[in-house]
Amino acid sequence: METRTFKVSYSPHIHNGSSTSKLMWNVTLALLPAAVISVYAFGLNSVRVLFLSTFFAIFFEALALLMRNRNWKQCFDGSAALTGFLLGLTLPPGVSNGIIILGSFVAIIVAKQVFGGLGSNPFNPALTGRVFLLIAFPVPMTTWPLPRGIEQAKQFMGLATTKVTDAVTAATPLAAIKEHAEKALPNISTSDLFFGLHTPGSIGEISAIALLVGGIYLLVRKIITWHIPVSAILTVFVIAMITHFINPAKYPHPFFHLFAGGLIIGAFFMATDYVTAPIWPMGKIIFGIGVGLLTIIIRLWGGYPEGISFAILIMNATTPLLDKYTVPSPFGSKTMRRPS
Amino acid sequence: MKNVIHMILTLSIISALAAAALAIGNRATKDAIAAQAKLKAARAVLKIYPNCKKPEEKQIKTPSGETITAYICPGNRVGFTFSSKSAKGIPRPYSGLIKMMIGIDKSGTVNGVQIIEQSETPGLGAKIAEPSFVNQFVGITLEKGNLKVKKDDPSGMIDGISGATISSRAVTSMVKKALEFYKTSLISQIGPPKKLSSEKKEIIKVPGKIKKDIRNIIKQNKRKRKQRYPVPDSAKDQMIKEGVR
Amino acid sequence: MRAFKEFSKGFWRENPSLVLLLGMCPTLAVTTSAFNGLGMGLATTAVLIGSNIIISLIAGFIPKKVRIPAYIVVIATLVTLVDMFMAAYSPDLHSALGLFIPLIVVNCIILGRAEAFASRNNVIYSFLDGIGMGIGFAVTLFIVGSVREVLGNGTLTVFQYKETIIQYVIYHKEAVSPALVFILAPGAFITLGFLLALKNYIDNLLKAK
Amino acid sequence: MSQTRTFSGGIHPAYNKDLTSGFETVKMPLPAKVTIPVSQHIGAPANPIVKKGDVVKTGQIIAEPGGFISSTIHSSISGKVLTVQPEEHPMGQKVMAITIESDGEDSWIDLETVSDPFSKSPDELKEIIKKAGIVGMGGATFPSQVKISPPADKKIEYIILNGAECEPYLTADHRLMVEDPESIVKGLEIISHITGVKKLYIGIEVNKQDAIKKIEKVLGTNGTIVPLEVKYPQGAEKQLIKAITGREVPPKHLPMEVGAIVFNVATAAAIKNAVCEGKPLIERIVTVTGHGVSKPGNFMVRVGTMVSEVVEFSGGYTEDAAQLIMGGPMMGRSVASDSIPVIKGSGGILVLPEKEVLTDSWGPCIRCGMCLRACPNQQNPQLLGNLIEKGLFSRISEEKLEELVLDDCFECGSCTFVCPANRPIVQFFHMAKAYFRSQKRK
Repeated sequence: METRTFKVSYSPHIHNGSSTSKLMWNVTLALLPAAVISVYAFGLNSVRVLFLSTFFAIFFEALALLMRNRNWKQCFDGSAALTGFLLGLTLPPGVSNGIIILGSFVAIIVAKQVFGGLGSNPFNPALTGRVFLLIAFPVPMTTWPLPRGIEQAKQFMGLATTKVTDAVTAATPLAAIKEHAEKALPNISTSDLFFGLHTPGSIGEISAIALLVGGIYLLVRKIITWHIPVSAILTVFVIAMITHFINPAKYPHPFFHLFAGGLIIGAFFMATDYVTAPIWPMGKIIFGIGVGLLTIIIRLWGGYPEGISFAILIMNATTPLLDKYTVPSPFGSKTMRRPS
Repeated sequence: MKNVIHMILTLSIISALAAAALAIGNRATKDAIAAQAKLKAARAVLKIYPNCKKPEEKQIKTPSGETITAYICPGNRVGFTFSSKSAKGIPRPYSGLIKMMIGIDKSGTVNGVQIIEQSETPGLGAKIAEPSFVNQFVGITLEKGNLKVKKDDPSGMIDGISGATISSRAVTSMVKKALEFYKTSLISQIGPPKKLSSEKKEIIKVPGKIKKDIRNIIKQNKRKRKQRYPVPDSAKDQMIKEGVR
Repeated sequence: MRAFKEFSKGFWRENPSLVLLLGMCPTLAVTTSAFNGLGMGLATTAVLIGSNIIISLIAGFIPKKVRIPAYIVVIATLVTLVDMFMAAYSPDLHSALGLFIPLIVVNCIILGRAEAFASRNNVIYSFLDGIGMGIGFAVTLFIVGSVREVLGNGTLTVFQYKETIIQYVIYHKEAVSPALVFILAPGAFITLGFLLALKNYIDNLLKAK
Repeated sequence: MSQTRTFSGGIHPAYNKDLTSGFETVKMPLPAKVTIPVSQHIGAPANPIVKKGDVVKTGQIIAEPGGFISSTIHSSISGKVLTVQPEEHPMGQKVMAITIESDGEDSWIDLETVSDPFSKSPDELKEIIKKAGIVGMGGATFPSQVKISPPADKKIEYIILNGAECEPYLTADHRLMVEDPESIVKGLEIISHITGVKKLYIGIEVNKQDAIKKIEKVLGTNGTIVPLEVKYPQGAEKQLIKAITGREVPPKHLPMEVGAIVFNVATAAAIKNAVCEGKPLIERIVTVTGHGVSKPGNFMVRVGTMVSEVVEFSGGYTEDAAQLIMGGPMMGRSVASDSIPVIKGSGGILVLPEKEVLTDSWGPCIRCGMCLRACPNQQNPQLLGNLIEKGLFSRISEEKLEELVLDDCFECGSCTFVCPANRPIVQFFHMAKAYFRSQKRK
């Protein structure tokens, strides 16, 4: 009998088959409904933005990996693509190509690779990119073309760029409320916000229902847990309800705050970013409440009409602390008699 | 003990020398610093009225009680500084204080506006100091035209700076208040118009470049008006049009 | 030979901003345009040279225990003088640099050089050290200011005195919208961070040779 | 049947138990030669008392316990001692082992059978168990006579038999419960007699319905069968106690701290064999399974038989067999060669084909928190894994370590199983533990 040698590896010898890139692509998949709605609403323009942001995110990731002497093929692991895709979804549909590319650069190089790449970045890269652009280019980043449906998309074929600059612009619902709530409030219907076919806004944030579909998919697949989205949305809802009861003419009803702006995409897809969110359940709940609180404070009393990006980035800074102070007691330590 | 005395002595000598040096420095620069402060205002007047080389100066009081200098130029034209705190009812600027030099002639027409001090966001609100914005006020009176930013009131005459509505609104309101102040109280403070023999019609020479600027702005505004405000087709569009961005 | 070494070390090897990371407050706060950076750098240089000379002269007479207060008095006097002269003869720069002129008093470069160098070396070396460090600081501020101004405003102001302004328009704001963030505070951090990275990168290249 | 019970955390791997769970245990013919290591248990190795050339009988003691926590070793066949020298051991390293050549007779020593074990005093029974070399057969191989004699100040309330067998693939305990429930129950009663504890429980995962029914029939009202949720690591001692009694064993403490003692069902059966029939522990059921063997099955194997022979007997390897694992896929140990003996704790021999062997490349931690949810101990595999990977563990102080409860990790592998970045977290823990042990020794 001949002697066989066997491969040696450490236990366990089986695996559930999950992988980082599968997770990332799943999140990207969950964002697709929102992307489809945006293409319906903004036409080829949104395809342009999403393609450029995603493509250049992957490109910069490969570049950075090369410069860091890593395997550049890791740029296809889905994390860069997800960052780029998320960034694209937070931009207004009319922004110019240069701005998109700069956003991808900041997101991947400045916010992620400079800190050590995947798993090491303290702040959400896509949001860092977006906030950088918002501060750098306030005018283009707050110019919102009106969504004009599929008919317009047909017209855009062939001469998308010239049409883009001529697009009709308008205020986002949140900006309109911020300027003069009394005049604007009666004109905005919640169902428009919910389905998102008529309201101006960022590419990915207009349709609440599409985002909810994606968010529920993530919850069902257990890719994210309920703690962050539920606590963030609930906080916004409760505070919006209180202010609405105090002065209904000035403060919109809670559902308005839920479906307008980027609360849903932020709470489900950005605040839950693994790398930058706390990992323990209690920390996640505190994190979510913080995000909700800061969002609604900025919306109601801050200088900007929308505050979810800032809220998430600020809370990202608290993640290490939350991780440290919310560790649940390990198995059996409750039984342990403490000598004191 | 000897050490302590040594220390005290050393520090005293050094402080005394420093005080002496500062006194000399202060004397050397005092006049120049005072001149600079005046020069700044005078230069702004000169920009509005290029041939008002030697204006008559008069101390006047603003509605909020501060004392400012009015520069009275030939032709009964007055330049005076006006800040965002000089009158009540001016909306707060985005950050800090805005101070401007405004030139008004006896018919109550704005001849020019110069921003002397401001601390608005660079690149956004700071654009209020650029000619393309302030030259919009040239020729405006209280009676004709609606002194409001278009974003707040579609019939307004002033094109706000995009992304800096708050700053534009503050300046527009300042001009309005300055005109009101001119009418209600400034004229009485500076006394009746002097009749000078040399005074006939003084032609204000607008430098060629500014002329060109103004022409361009007018052109641009015409184009913008076309694009920005389409005919609304529903109540919602009406709302959106009035909205901010 | 040593004289040259003391003079040139501030340019690169011991650059106050990029290596010693001293004087971050003016580096970040006033470099909104190239000329503001340069002006701040030159004002600091003037104070630095003056303080280095005076302190190297008087260091021998000052008791150890009161040396810091004595240095501070000297530096504060020099700064106040610079402040007054700048207000008198370059009011635009003075208003742009604003609060940061008096703050030169607490700029770590000056006290740091006084304590670490001038009090232990003779006048000539202290003078050369001050001039070298000052130029290194001014050039760094000028570079930070240039990058920020070009990226954030599209212009490059190299000189400004009374009515004379030398300003190059790098690109037109109407055609390419500049990245405002560079004029704002975060832009200063980003710019300085990239400059630091660039310097370390070059150093590594030189070391590899 | 009452509701199924469980603990929090844990994972649901593919069980693959139907490969062998339906096959009755086959008694393997006597091997021509056995190699019996003197260290088959936790604690000090036993001291050999035979030398080269001695003739031994089946069941004869060939090594005496080497300390308080140690166990007796017996010859598993009759024949002549060939060598007493270090040999390859399933746990790696070379360990002193006694090789015996079979004479083919299998002539036993005189067995002392006891018809009524309950007439004997607990101390006598303990001595029998010690003599018989019984150790925990679930894999931990803790000497049973030690476990059964708790210190006087600890009050024991529960005796729990572990029939969970949560490791995927393995079915040795399952077959034992189906085929010989009487021995298990008898063993349980003997343990109850020794310790004087009346609360008896048998925990069985609900995917073994046939075993539950059989045991229930034999057990009657003497004890309680607790159906457990099918989840890994349900059979881990502390998790089992939590599931059955609701009590959590504190970190760094033994189960007796909360008044419970846990035995594997196979251990209970071995105790019964030792007490009633006088048979020492010289054979056990081994599951040979995996897609790398052509005919998986359960075999009654004498201790010391070579793994290669067991696999040969079951039908041999398939062409693409690539990985040999002693034990289950979660906690078993991958070995390079199959010329190693079966020992008392070997419940399974798992052979994986090429395509099922995992890649060993791994990526950075993305902090997804999957490992935290999987950890049955609610520990912090994510943080600890990262610290250890970056070499920071040498800077963690002893107190910090105590707080992080690294010692309490029993390397169940749940965290690594779920890690999307494929990080070898268990391996990190293993390394860190070894490091701290060496530090303590200094």
